[in-house]
Amino acid sequence: MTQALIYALTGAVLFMLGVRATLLRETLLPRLLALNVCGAGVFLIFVSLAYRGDSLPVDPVPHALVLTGLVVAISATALALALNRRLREMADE
Amino acid sequence: MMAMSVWLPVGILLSSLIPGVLIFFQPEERHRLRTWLNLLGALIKLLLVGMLIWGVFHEQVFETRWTMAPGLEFVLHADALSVLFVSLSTLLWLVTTIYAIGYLEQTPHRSRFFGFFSLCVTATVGLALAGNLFTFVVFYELLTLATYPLIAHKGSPEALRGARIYLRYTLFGGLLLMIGAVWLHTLTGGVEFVEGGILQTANLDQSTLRWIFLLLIVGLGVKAALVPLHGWLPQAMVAPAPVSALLHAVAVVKAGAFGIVRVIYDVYGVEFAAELGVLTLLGAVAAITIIYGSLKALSQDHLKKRLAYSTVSQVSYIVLGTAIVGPLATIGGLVHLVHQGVMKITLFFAAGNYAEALGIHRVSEMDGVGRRMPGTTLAFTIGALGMIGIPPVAGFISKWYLGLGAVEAGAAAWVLPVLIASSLLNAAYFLPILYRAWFKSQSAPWPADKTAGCVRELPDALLWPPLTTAAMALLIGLLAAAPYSPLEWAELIAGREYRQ
Amino acid sequence: MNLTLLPDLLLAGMLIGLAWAVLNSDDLRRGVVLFIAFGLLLAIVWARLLAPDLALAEAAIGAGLSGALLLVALRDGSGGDQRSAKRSTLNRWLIDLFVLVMTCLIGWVLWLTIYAEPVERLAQLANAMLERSGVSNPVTAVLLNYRAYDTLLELVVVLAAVLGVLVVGRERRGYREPGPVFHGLVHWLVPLLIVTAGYLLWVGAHAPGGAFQAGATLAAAGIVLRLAGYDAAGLPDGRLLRWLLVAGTGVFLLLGLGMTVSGGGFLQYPEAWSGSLILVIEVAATASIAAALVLAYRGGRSDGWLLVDEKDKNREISS
Amino acid sequence: MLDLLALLLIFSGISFFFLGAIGLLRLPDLHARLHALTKADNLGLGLLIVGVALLHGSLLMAMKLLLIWLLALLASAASAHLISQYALRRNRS
Amino acid sequence: MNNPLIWPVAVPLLSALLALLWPRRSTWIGLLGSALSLAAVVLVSRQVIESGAIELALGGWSPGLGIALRADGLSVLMLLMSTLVSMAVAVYASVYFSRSERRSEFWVLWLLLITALHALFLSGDLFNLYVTLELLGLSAVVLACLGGSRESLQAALNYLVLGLLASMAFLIGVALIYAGYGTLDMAALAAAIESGPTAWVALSLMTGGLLIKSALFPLHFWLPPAHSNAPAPVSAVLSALVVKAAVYLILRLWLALFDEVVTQTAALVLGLLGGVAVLWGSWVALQAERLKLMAAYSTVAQVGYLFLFLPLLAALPEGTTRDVALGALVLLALTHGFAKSAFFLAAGVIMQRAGHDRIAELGGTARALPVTAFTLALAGVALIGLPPSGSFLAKWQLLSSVFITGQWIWLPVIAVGTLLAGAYTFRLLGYAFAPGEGVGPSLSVGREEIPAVLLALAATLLLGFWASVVWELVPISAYAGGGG
Repeated sequence: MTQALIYALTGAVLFMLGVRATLLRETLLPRLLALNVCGAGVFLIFVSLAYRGDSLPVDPVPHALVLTGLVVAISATALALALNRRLREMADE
Repeated sequence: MMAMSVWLPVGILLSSLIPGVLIFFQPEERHRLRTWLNLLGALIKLLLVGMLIWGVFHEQVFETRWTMAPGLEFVLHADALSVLFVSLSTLLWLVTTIYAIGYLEQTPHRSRFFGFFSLCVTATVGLALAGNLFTFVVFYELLTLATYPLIAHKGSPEALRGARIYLRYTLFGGLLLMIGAVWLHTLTGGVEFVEGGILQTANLDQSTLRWIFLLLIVGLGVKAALVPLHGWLPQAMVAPAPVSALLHAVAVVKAGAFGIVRVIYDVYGVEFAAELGVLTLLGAVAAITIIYGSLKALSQDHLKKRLAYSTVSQVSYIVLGTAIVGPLATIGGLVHLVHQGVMKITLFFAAGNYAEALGIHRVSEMDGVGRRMPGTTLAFTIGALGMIGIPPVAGFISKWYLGLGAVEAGAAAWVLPVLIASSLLNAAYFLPILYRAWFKSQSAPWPADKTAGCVRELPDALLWPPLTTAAMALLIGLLAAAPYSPLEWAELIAGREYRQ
Repeated sequence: MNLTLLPDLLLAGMLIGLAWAVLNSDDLRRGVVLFIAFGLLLAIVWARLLAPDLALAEAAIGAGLSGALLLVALRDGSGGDQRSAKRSTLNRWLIDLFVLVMTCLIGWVLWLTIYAEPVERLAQLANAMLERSGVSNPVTAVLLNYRAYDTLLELVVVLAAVLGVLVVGRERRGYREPGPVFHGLVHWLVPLLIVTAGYLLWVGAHAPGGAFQAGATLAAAGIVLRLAGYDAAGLPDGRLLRWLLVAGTGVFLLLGLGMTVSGGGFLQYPEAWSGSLILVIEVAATASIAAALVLAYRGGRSDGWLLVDEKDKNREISS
Repeated sequence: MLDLLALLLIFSGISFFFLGAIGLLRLPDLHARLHALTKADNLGLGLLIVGVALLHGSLLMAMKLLLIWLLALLASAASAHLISQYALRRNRS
Repeated sequence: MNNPLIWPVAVPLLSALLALLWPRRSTWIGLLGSALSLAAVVLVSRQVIESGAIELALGGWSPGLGIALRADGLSVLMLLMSTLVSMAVAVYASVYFSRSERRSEFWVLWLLLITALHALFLSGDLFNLYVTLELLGLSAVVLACLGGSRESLQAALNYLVLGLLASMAFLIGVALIYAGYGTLDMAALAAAIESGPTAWVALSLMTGGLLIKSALFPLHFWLPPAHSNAPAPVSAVLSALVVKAAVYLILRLWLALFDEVVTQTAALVLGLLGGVAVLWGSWVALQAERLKLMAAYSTVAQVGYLFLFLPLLAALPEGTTRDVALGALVLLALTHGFAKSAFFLAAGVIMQRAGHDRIAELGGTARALPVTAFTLALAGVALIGLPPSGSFLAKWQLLSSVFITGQWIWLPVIAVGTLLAGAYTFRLLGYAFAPGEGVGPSLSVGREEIPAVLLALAATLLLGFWASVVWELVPISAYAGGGG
């Protein structure tokens, strides 16, 4: 169980680090990185909850949720990058 | 006849609402259709109100209920008091519509004007028929909404400014009324209008009830133009003459006064209100308003402004009558609701005619106008004499009953001086006008003479409405004792109120 | 100190350190590269926590494709809007305080729940129902059977995002012809990636893998192609592209509705068929995900995107 | 005995990685760094993989691991080439 | 076939896919899809009215392992609002976007947005809610930047980033809930959740995220630029529906799932923020120089009103009085939905005719566009809360709850907020009805003017006179935990 706790706490720290950077940073790319770190933190919490020691079978539900979350995260990242790129083009014009 | 008793109040509302909505969608140039819609609506309403009067006199119940929210019912209910107000507004609406058709000929935005005009009457009639406080608040706010565009109608900066001031006052008043109404509603679980009131037996905290009374009266007092809440009324006279006429005689000012009557008689109950001690304060405010309005009117040179301050003063007679406990004062106050309406509308029609025909806006420009416009000036004279309280015009009846009521209630010591002072002041600001009009000769050219070269002083649609209402003012004064006269009706109401 | 915890502590510490480095590097390029490293490290953590499906997905999507997207975004950005309107010191303090408090709170709750009476979560139920789900990989069972509706909506999310990319941007400039070495690599790599994608897709039913991992791998093939100068990156144009994007959601939805119409509930597969139905859905989903990711990499619509309309217009004129 | 050999291989693999990393940090110019990195990593990975295969002891797994090594070789060769080419071009211009 | 719950989600989704495949017919597909979604929602509503809350276990798995869709009174009301508003806006958009080259993308995303809204209102699973939130957020962002201007893109980007942060906060709350209670099914959670650190922290994280999305002061700053720079039909749904979705979720969480966890203090804090939002939003709306900006700030204020209900709801005992207050809250949300969408559509008509939306230069609008000016007036009536609009009834009940609970502090907030709303509405009407040449003359009533006026009429008349339906529906709950 201690392993699970270690990773869950790490997840919490990652999440809040991400939140902090999202709030502090001003430009898009760092904020996007921060949000992705944030997401990683949440995912880590989910997965550490699914882990119940090396001998027991893991809980597959959080794994599936995280997989869904990963795909959602990259979709959002792609969209944000596209918006940012268009904005820069407009600034150059 | 069951269905009849449910549908008649709704029908009375719809008879002006439907034409109003239809008129909105008429193109500007369809003058004839619009006129027909207006007159048809007014006549149907008159017919329906006739049926209502007959029914209520024979103690039939007319009631419509519609649940809008849990505990909130939309109730239209016809009792004697509502009939009094409904008939006044219906009759005067008809006359004013005819006048307005003549007055606004060839001006822009007439569809909009008559649309809102009809809505305004709908709201007034709704106020009259409201069977509980909730419904009353609904129509009270609707009235604000329907009159705002009428005041702003000309679109000039002064008109917009006047409308804005009007709105500030009335939205504020409506809000206070609503807060008071909700509060009372929460305490009692529903405030139906019942003759004799509902609060006496409700066993509620008296100081709370006093606070609520204050909220309600301040909310209503804004429209009734009680001092110091009267500031909007002189500003609102920038509206076209028919609007001013309706505003001062029936719609807005009367709605406030009517509301005060309702609250005291049918919510608190006049005796319970007196027990709470709130009526003394109200009476004092009314007295102050009466004197203050008259004093201000004295110093106005602008004719419509003088009339406006006169309204401030006169409407408070109604409040005064309500604030004095006793059937005679009640009768005086209630009958003045009608009398003041008929007389004041005559005066505003006449003022509109002076402005329309000769461009006269100021008292100082009126020298010799009686010879040029004898019909209009005759009507004006009757109205003015009635306001002063000279028999046999209707105004005398009101003041007489108020005086009697004061004596009956033992309040003669302060009411009679107020009545006398105000009558003297009335005379002081009306008689000079009459003198100028009839006995002085024209001293300067008319500011804008549009009727030069015409045989008649004005078109029929402008001349006959003031003459009609002036005749009415005379008749209801002369025939005050006849059945179905306003006085009889007021006695009926007072009888029912003090039956308990 | 229990020595067996050392590797875990080490991994966790490295994760936090890397995250800190990513978030606090002033050089964007450096941040992005570190982020990719962070993703790879995370994949190791997933493997450590017995989540191989996630390890695959993280490596392919989290580190690989996100990295590719971020890097290519660096390429077209001049970094023009580096406004550095710094927050006031008080604000920074408040934010730090808030972060600290929230971290402690979340950590406290996690501590409590992990050491509390073990809650019976869904693990047992999910594994017990595995026989009826038509697949033997529990994660796939959750994704495409128990919680298939989530996955359907997630495909819609992908669709919405890629439409956004298409609406907002135009395709980036292509790359020039690569040198011989890279060319050779591409010839090897692309077929290999495609085969791997197919394998991942197939194997997903009973072992780690599945539509997302396969889709990401396939997308990687597309990206490699584009880097090698094939600007279309293996994607068709016009109407076919639209069909490709719609395929995943469409097949999923229609099959689900088919179940409803034929008497079952929405997405309630007949038990005997569920294995094959899941595979069909996964194939379609793989295609759509791959297409969407490649389009995101290409950066927007090409001239061919609106071609469908043009053709229709021409037809209208000629008729 | 086999285990010991495997461990030895793994350790030497790791030390190659270590050396590569030191080279990356300490060497003066890009080409030299690349050289150190690719050489050390390829060799390190190879040793590591042989070690792991020995530990695991199954032929199928060994084949898979071999495949991974080959791919890594290919990738590192190509990427090292691309990087140095880019650097050359930039130096020239 | 006899459980219709999937159709409100499936119909718009299917239409979206078709619109993507046949871009040239997208307008028709979009209109038809909106209409069929309306039909699907009506089907669901009828069943809920007749037989109470319904549940659909997707895939045939028991809720918990699988995902359940649930419809009860609250969700049906929200569904009806969103589908009616979106139908009307769709008709408007068919004119607005008729010449745009992004027409087909608009319709696809539009239908996806409806899908997301419907899915959100029907979802009975916490993680599924996260997915629907993301879908809603992404499609809303893309729609918001269809205008293509720099401001709209910048606003959309900020909206996206904040939305992502908000979703992350929501998601970590979901993770903690799963950790503590081992299920994601909301009905099971409604029964299981009890006061404790897990519930506390999870609730505050999820609420925090949703507060960003619902733009409660002081987290409102993203809303005005995003809503005022989007194309008119998009602004309409953003303000009317998308913000409401977050408020709906807060209600669900607070009243059904966490009803035992919520304390009076927490509710009071949100109520206070709501109060500040009412005053601040109205005040800024009064200063606004642009019509759409004014409307956006008015949304900030109106959202504040919704939060005023929370401390009252927390103080009222469960039962009829609380249901009455809850019904009033929902009614206020619905009225605002209809009125604000009407307002934005009218603003769009004016913008297209006049080429600008500067309030001070709107003279002549009433003459050139009488129907649109009328729409603005009606919508304004509903925003102030004057009769006969639904918001009048709602405010009446709000005041009533204030008196019942004795929380006098809200009385001045409501009063001043109402007066300020009156001030900004009539300021606008004053300009619009003044003579002037700001807006070019129109030849006839345009097709695009009609949906707006219908929406405004719905807000003022329909929701005024038939509001009792709301109070009949609200007590029908799919969640055992509470009256919502």
